[in-house]
Amino acid sequence: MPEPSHAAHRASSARRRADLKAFGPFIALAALIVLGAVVNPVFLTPGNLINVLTRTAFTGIIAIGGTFIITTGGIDLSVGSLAAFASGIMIIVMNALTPQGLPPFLVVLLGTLAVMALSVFSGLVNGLLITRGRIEPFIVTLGTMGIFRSLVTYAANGGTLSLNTQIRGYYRPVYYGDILGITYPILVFAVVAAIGAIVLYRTRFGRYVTATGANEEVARYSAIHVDRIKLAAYGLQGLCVGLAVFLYVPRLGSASATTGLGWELEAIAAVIIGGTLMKGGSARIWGTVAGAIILALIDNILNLTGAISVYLNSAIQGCIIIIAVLVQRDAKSRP
Amino acid sequence: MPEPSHAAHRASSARRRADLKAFGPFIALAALIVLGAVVNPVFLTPGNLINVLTRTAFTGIIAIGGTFIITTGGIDLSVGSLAAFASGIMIIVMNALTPQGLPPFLVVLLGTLAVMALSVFSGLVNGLLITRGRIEPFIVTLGTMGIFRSLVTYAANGGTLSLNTQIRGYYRPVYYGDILGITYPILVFAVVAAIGAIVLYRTRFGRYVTATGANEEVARYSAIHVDRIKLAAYGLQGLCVGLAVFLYVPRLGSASATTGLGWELEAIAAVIIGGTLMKGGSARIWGTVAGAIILALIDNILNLTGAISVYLNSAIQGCIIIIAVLVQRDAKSRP
Amino acid sequence: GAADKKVLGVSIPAATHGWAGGLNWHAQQAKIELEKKYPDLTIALVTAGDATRQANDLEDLVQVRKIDALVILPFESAPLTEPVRQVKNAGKWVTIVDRGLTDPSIQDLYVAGNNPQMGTNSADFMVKKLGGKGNIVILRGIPTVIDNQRFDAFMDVVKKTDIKVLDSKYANWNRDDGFKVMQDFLARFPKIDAVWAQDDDITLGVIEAVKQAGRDKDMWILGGAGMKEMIKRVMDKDTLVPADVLYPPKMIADAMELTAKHLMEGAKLEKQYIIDATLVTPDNAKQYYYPDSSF
Amino acid sequence: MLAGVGIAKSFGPVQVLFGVDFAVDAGEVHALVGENGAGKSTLMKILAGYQPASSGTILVNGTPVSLRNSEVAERHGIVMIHQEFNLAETMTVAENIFLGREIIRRCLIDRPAMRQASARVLAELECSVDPDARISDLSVSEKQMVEIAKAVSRDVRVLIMDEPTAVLTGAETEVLFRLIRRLTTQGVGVVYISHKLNEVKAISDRVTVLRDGRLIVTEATGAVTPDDIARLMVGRDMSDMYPQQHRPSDNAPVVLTVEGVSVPGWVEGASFDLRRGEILGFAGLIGAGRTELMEGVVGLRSRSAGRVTAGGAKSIRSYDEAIAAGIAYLTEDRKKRGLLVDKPLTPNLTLLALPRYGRIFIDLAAEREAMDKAIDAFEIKASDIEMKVSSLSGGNQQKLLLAKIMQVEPKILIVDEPTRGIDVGTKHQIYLFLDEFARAGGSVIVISSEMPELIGLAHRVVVMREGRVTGALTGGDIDETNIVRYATGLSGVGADA
Ligand SMILES: Nc1ncnc2c1ncn2[C@@H]1O[C@H](COP(=O)(O)OP(=O)(O)OP(=O)(O)O)[C@@H](O)[C@H]1O
Ligand SMILES: Nc1ncnc2c1ncn2[C@@H]1O[C@H](COP(=O)(O)OP(=O)(O)OP(=O)(O)O)[C@@H](O)[C@H]1O
Ligand SMILES: [Mg+2]
Ligand SMILES: [Mg+2]
Repeated sequence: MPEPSHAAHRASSARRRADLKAFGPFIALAALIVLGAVVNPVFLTPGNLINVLTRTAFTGIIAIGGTFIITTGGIDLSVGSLAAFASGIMIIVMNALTPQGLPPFLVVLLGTLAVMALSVFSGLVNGLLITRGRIEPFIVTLGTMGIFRSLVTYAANGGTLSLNTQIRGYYRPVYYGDILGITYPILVFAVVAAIGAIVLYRTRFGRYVTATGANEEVARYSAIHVDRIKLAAYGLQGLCVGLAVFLYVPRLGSASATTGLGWELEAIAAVIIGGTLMKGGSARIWGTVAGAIILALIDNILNLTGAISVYLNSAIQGCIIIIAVLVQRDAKSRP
Repeated sequence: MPEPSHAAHRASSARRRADLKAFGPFIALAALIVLGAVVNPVFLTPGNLINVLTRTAFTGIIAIGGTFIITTGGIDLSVGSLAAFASGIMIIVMNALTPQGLPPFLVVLLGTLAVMALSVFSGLVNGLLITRGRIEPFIVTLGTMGIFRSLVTYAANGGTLSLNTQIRGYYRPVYYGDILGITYPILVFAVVAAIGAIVLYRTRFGRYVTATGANEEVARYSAIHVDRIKLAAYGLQGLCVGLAVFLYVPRLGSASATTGLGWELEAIAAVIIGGTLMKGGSARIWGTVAGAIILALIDNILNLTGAISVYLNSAIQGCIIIIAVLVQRDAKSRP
Repeated sequence: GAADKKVLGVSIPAATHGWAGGLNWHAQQAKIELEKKYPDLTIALVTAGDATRQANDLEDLVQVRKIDALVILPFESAPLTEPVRQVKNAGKWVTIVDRGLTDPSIQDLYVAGNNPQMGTNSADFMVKKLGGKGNIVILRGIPTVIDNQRFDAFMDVVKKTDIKVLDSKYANWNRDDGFKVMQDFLARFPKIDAVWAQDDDITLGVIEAVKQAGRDKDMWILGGAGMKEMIKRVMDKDTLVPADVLYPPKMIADAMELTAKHLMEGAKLEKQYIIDATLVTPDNAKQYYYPDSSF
Repeated sequence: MLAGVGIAKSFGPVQVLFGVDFAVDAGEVHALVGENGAGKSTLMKILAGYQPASSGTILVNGTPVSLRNSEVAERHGIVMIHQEFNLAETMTVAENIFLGREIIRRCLIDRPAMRQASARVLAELECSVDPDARISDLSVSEKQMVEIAKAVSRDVRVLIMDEPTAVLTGAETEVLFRLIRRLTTQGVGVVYISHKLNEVKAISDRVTVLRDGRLIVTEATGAVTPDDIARLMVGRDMSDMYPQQHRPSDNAPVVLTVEGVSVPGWVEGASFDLRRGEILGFAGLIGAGRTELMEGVVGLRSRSAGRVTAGGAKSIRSYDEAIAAGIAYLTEDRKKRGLLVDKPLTPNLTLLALPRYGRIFIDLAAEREAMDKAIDAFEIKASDIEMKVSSLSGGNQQKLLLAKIMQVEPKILIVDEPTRGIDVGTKHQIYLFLDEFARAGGSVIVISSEMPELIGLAHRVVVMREGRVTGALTGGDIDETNIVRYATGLSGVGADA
């Protein structure tokens, strides 16, 4: 091989390896789509795919925030509870504002602002307990997970908080509406993912998030305010939860103690399936997107067929998750 | 300060700090006991304390295994589901054996052996997927968590598996019996903790577990078979689940889809509250014991008072967990 | 011909506790029987772990399973009202089971369990047996509307008597939690005359705790739902479990049968079938005992 | 005893070793020298079973063996001390020393025995580290001593040392040499990798020079001078090692004033100042607290007392403020505090100076350009710009770290062991670089454990001992005897009576 091309060849082969790694989740996703199409041809109809993607938006958006958290080396178990709590508060706020004779637009806007403020604040509380309190993120968010869920239960008096039907009618299109067939939640999800990718890969903050997770001490010696970065990441996670709630409330129009149950595990799973490292320092936003879609597709595919005992649903789910990750590991180790 | 003592002082102060750190969970435990006594004098009666400790045994024993897992830098979310699955299989096995006319002792023994084999095997499956499959422990055990729970639901046909009443009568004392007022589960828990401490602190295996979690590369360079150590740790976790199941089944004599729900989070929380580092490499078995008891006491104290809205139970729980850990962090940072 | 082939969608909560397990069992049983009875009928049975997932399932049933009719036992009423309306708007027959939607105009058929009645019947029995006075403790389910309905109806009756409710705590329709909470109640209250456990899963745990404390002669327990073990105890005149209040998970099978009948035979149906929360006593226990059921 | 014949090694398409022959005999010290990235560490890792060779044969006592892993190598008595630390930070010194071969009594680990044995080895190394101390609480030099203790406490027949003295001071190096001599009399073969050529001259019997992955020569050490070795290494004549000293004028303005700084547990009331254009050396034995003092000065460690001012009136309290005041600090612990070893070169280079690459968005093109410049300016040898830092040779990592610090264009440069692991040729360039930096009006503080470095480079040397400044030397007073007197407490503040 002539000398000059040597270096070029080297670089490209390394890049190729990295690419394959990044493709892992997408390969798994493709495999799953093929599986779905085989199980039931209806799977590939636009109607079905749009439905699935629209649903994915909630946990998907939360998982984008989760990618930041996990990249800093943290974890957030409280997102599902926070979503429930924030939904409850949003409904209470909007229900309280409706009789005031405000235009519905304003009611929704104020409700949304309330939810955003609350979610970001809650995220920051998590962040502060972790950075100031020096407590393991797992414990802090396990604690706040219980706290948020309790608060929504309390606010709903153990029952359900339902959105005023009048305002609901106005607010409904936020979930069900679409532009050229693409529903708003899908659009928002796509935009959030794109912004997430830009923030993580192209901004200083994103670089600092990665550095913090890769080696906190090195980050500190590089004049990075590790604590502030972590705090901001938890705030960002809160923001993402707020956005998800904004899309979620018009769908079911209610909140209760069971709202958002298990979203935290789903979000974390999406992040990890996407190839972000649990130990921090390495992030893959688009992988997370693929991960979230993979999880939603598994549910969908299980609903496509009546061949499996309903008792075994989570077993199949578990198996597919593990296989999906095995597939990508395999893809990675190939040269 | 006289010169020669300079370095010595530094070293001893570091050691003192380490000691206080180890005491953290016990200080939190003591504080909680005082709180309990204030809330309701019944709290301190031997009857109540024995009840609580006996209940602690299941998650406590599982958390001892969890301490090993977390020390290697792993996590196991499947323990609660595995406990349910193993309980179910144990009941099926014993129910099948009873009509054969075997002596009850033998029936229980065979059931126990089956459970141990199953649990260890399941733990090893987790371990193999993690070490051979190179998949994040979080994903593997999230998957098997769904699988095990599905399997018990399937085995129970969605309902309940109940132990044959005849064998139940014989087996019952394993949970309810006592020696000098100390119930068997408490004794077993104590023994498991002691063995855990000896294994972790005084055997080669324990040392390797710590080294693996502290720095896998270094461990590998020290001729430690990191994968085998991890595998063994997951096997050990399985063994602990098996033991917990052995104590649990005689309590209610049944297993269903709800058995062991949430035990995984409880076990992990116990480990972390006890002072073991989530990132691995540093273990505190006795801290884990304290952590498990702290969690059980919180429940107990909440049940002993009617002053708090039931809706807020988990909020109080969450707050106490966070405060308990804050207390120890504080104790630590004092010179 | 193909035109006669019909699909009936059934959406129920996953088997995450005893009663729901019974529900699953009966639904699967009914699926097998109905599919045998009507060769042209396919039943698409899906289960969900929470309200959001159930809403997802509804979309999938309409979109990919192309159902003609839906039988649903909603996880919760309010959140599923809108998703079910979507199904209705897609032109499907809708049968609601147990938990009424917030907008009853959506349903074509309502097969109702009666949660308030369950609370009332339980309270009436308790008042009668206690002679209008005494100390009781309550173990509640999980914080949901159903639980509130039962609890509020119960309290409405009890409030008017001299019965003292010492305390109530959630036991999450879970036998382990029932055991735990009851142990602590027993430690806390030296005199308890009766326990309202509201659910037979919880009752199982309560019984063990009471027995362990050796206070099984001092109090009795009223559960609910009609678990076969409990019906058996009532039948055997167990003093610890003198009665049970029915809340049969079999209602799902009834609803499926009715809907299938309408779908395949065009049978005319009432708008509403109410399944009473019958009080089971030793006198009538035999007729509610299904030893083969998983619940 | 141990020999490699025709050892070649490639990482992917990059070949780093080309058919190298290397042998070490019983009882000899065989030095291995070469430029940064020449392949020394790689060769030794192959001979110690940590990496497989692409081709070639390894012989132990004349018989070909397959060293599948380090365990097998250790069974042959081959033990290696790595250039980068291989210690489990959360574990204690004794636990690390015996990791993988714990002393077992009645099925349990015999902790007292291990503690005693560790204390014994450490005492032999005249190292005062407590066997129960956690590794994370140790300084780099102490860690290095633990590494050495860990190696020599094994049943060793061939001991490979990859730059053991890079972070050691003269005194400790002496102790190490005594140990090496004792080992060789017991028939142990020692491979000694170092960039300190006078050490090589002093301790070794034979010397092998490696250049660009090729064997240049193996010679008896007696037959060559350090200058010869340097010439063989870099392939050209070496000019004078240290640049011509220029003294900054006495009335040059003071740019940094440090008054009574105390870092709890480490430093007590240290004061000094730094002038414009000055190169100020800091000398002291291991544990003198120089690192901690400087970290306290720049705000990376909390101070219990003292003021640090640089021009302005406000005392510098945080690293931010220090950076804003034009101060940059190069850490001595590059693996733990200096570089993100799992990341590529570019993000590492710009991490400290990232605000210069955009307020919010990072200018990737500018970053790439800076990387290219740094590679040229600091001669960083990387086969692929996308490779992880951990795949760089030790010396090249150090160059990258230096480049990273320079990205903020500091006016005051505080460098802690700046030439750790740097080859002679590059060292010379770094000296030139520091000198030019000072000439151009910058000021430099150099902490170094290499006495000649301080003497050759610094205009003034401050000496520390046990957390206190014991004296300052200027001009002709800067020599080894004086420094050692102050460093050991024979002269200066708090001198032992
Ligand atoms: N894992 C790896 N992947 C790719 N290249 C590597 C890897 N390890 C080492 N190299 C390359 O091999 C070459 C030789 O490195 P080595 O560490 O052996 O040098 P060295 O002689 O020890 O240098 P130094 O004096 O700086 O320590 C370097 O160019 C380095 O980048
Ligand atoms: N985290 C720590 N906890 C306790 N003691 C420490 C810690 N870090 C360092 N020390 C001690 O502080 C003292 C000073 O540290 P250090 O050896 O880095 O000083 P130095 O003058 O920079 O020496 P060196 O030449 O090694 O750089 C040492 O005795 C060391 O044991
Ligand atoms: Mg090297
Ligand atoms: Mg130092």
